[in-house]
Amino acid sequence: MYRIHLPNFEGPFDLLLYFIRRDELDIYDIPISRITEEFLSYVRVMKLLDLELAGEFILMASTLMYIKARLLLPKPKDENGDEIEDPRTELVQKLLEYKQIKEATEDMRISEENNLNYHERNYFGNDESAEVVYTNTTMFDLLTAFKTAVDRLDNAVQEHVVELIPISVEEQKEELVKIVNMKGRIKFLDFMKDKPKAFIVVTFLALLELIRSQELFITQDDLFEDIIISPTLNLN
Amino acid sequence: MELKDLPYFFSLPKQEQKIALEALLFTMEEPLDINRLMKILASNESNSADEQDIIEYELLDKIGFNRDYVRDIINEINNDNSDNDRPFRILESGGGYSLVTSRKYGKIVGKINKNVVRRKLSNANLETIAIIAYRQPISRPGVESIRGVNSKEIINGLIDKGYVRIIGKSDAPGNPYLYGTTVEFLKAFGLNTLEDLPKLKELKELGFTEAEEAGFTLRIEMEEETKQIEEENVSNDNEYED
Amino acid sequence: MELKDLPYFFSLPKQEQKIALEALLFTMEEPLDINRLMKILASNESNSADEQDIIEYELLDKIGFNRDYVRDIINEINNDNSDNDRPFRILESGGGYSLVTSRKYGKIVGKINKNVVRRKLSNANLETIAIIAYRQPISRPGVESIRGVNSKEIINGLIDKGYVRIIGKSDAPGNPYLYGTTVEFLKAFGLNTLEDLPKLKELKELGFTEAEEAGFTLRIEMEEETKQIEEENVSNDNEYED
Repeated sequence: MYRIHLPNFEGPFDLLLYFIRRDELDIYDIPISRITEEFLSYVRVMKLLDLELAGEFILMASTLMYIKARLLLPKPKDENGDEIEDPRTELVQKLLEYKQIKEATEDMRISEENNLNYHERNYFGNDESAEVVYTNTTMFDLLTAFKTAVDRLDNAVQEHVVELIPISVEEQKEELVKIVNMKGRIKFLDFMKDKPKAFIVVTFLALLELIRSQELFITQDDLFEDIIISPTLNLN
Repeated sequence: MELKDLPYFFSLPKQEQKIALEALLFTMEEPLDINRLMKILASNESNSADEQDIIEYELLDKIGFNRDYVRDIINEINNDNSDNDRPFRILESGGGYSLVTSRKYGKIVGKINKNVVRRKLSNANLETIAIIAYRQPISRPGVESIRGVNSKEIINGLIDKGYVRIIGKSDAPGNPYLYGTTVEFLKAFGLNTLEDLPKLKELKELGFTEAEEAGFTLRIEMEEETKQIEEENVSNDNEYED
Repeated sequence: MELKDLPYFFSLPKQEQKIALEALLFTMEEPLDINRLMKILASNESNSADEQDIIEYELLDKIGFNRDYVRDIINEINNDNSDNDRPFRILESGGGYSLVTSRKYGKIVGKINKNVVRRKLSNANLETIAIIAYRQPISRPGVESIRGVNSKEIINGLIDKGYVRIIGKSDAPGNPYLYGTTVEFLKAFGLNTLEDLPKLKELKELGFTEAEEAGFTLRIEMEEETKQIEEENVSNDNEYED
């Protein structure tokens, strides 16, 4: 039996920051291929362990693959002949913003700890002799109080609600195999284009499973912008 | 039989027990009667005050930790505080013990502060007024079926505060009063009319899921009930207006 | 010009001023900021704190009764209470001064009555409250774009805990609610105002230029983290200072 320790990352940014720190990477010059590889293997491990895989991780995986693909192309220029910005820029900014908050969170954890044992007085009796002004009387306070009451009412029977995606991974696996076998090969990004998020997530999950079970095969031509999905060559 | 562990409170040195008890009453949300207080003090890390059957009162009693012991401690706290001119006392009233200012300092504080008191409505108050606002006219059993707890005191308190009034009687068994909100309520919450209350649709954005449906059902039921009541109680309605 | 009457509070002997101020804060449900506190203390029987124009601050200042005097009294109260192992302290947090339990007795009370114990926020909660604190007013999509994950449940949970509230609506498509932090949040984190939040690091400073400890496997890192937490818990246990 293996004992596997997987840190519980708050989200895809958290995981990426972990890789960047661990491997001492330059956040302003992220080696996209390498980090995409790392990220995908983490996602695969989560999947293998049957951990609940949040859609956000899959979305980040496709974002990384997209950036990777764009970086492989000759740098496009705008009408003035200037190079259009690095496709990694937006990701880097998001990572920095997240890191900024994450570091602030550490300070807040300490303040929380330091103040945990200061307790207020909670019972003030019913002395209404003085003129009283209530300070928490806004429409939103009311709304929130009502929500809390009704939520609690239903709490006993309320179960964890999972958002239903209209297609299942199983269905999408069959569909993918069918399409790939029919067309011979498909381009990943083309296939995902303009599709709703849920579709992309499910398709990606299906694809990962198919790759793992070696029913499909992905290649990436360095000169090409997209990942190519093709049927596994039957060597027999 | 032996006590497995002495409850944390009773394991403290006597002097710390006194200070801790004063601090405990400071943090309480309501007066504590001697039974409830005893339950809390006798509970252990392993059994909370609500698992009372596990609490070994008899064994505690044998080693002198009983109600009289706690009452004595309370007297000692009051004597100490009096001797040292401390401003707080433990008072038994309103159904139990609570920490209040001493008479002397209560009077002094009264002279220093003659101003408008700024308070917050407690969650229980806010919740109850919200339910009445959204579901009016609603009876006390109606409010209680949503809150899940007895709400008599809270509703009466809200009537005293001027936010709630009786607007009729239900024809349900026992003919309970029906409550609604007042103009004072609208003013306090910055609303012009009840129409300005945030709509259920907005509640949805706040994360209503299953609960929302429960809310809807309730509301529909209430609306039907209301219509009936309105028809029957037009005359009643006027009796209760100020 | 002469002061007609010394305000009642300042006419008391110093020792009584201290006790009276502690008792005054005991009766307040909301933190009192220094301005409001000064107004109340400087008001006379003939003029309440809300008639501030009548209060002769300048004349009071001349005889040494100013804000610094009041701040000094508060420090003295805290020192006295600490020296005499009293369970209360005056804390400046959540927008002003309020009376709270000392850390030592707060901890003891928490052991006696587990209901008093505030639970520490999870990482996800802390991260989200940090985003809301620093970026308020911010909508849910705004929070999610920084965290990179759906944050509906977390935000609703923080509202239930009383740390976050809706403070308005955005003009963005769909008019999402805008969230901000509450006084409860400030209190829980020992902040007097939002300006007391530690400054965020400049984005420039955030690069991973310095060689951070690397080469640990996932496993080692996790185990160290656990050990650290355990050690912290142990040391906290003995930490009884205020």
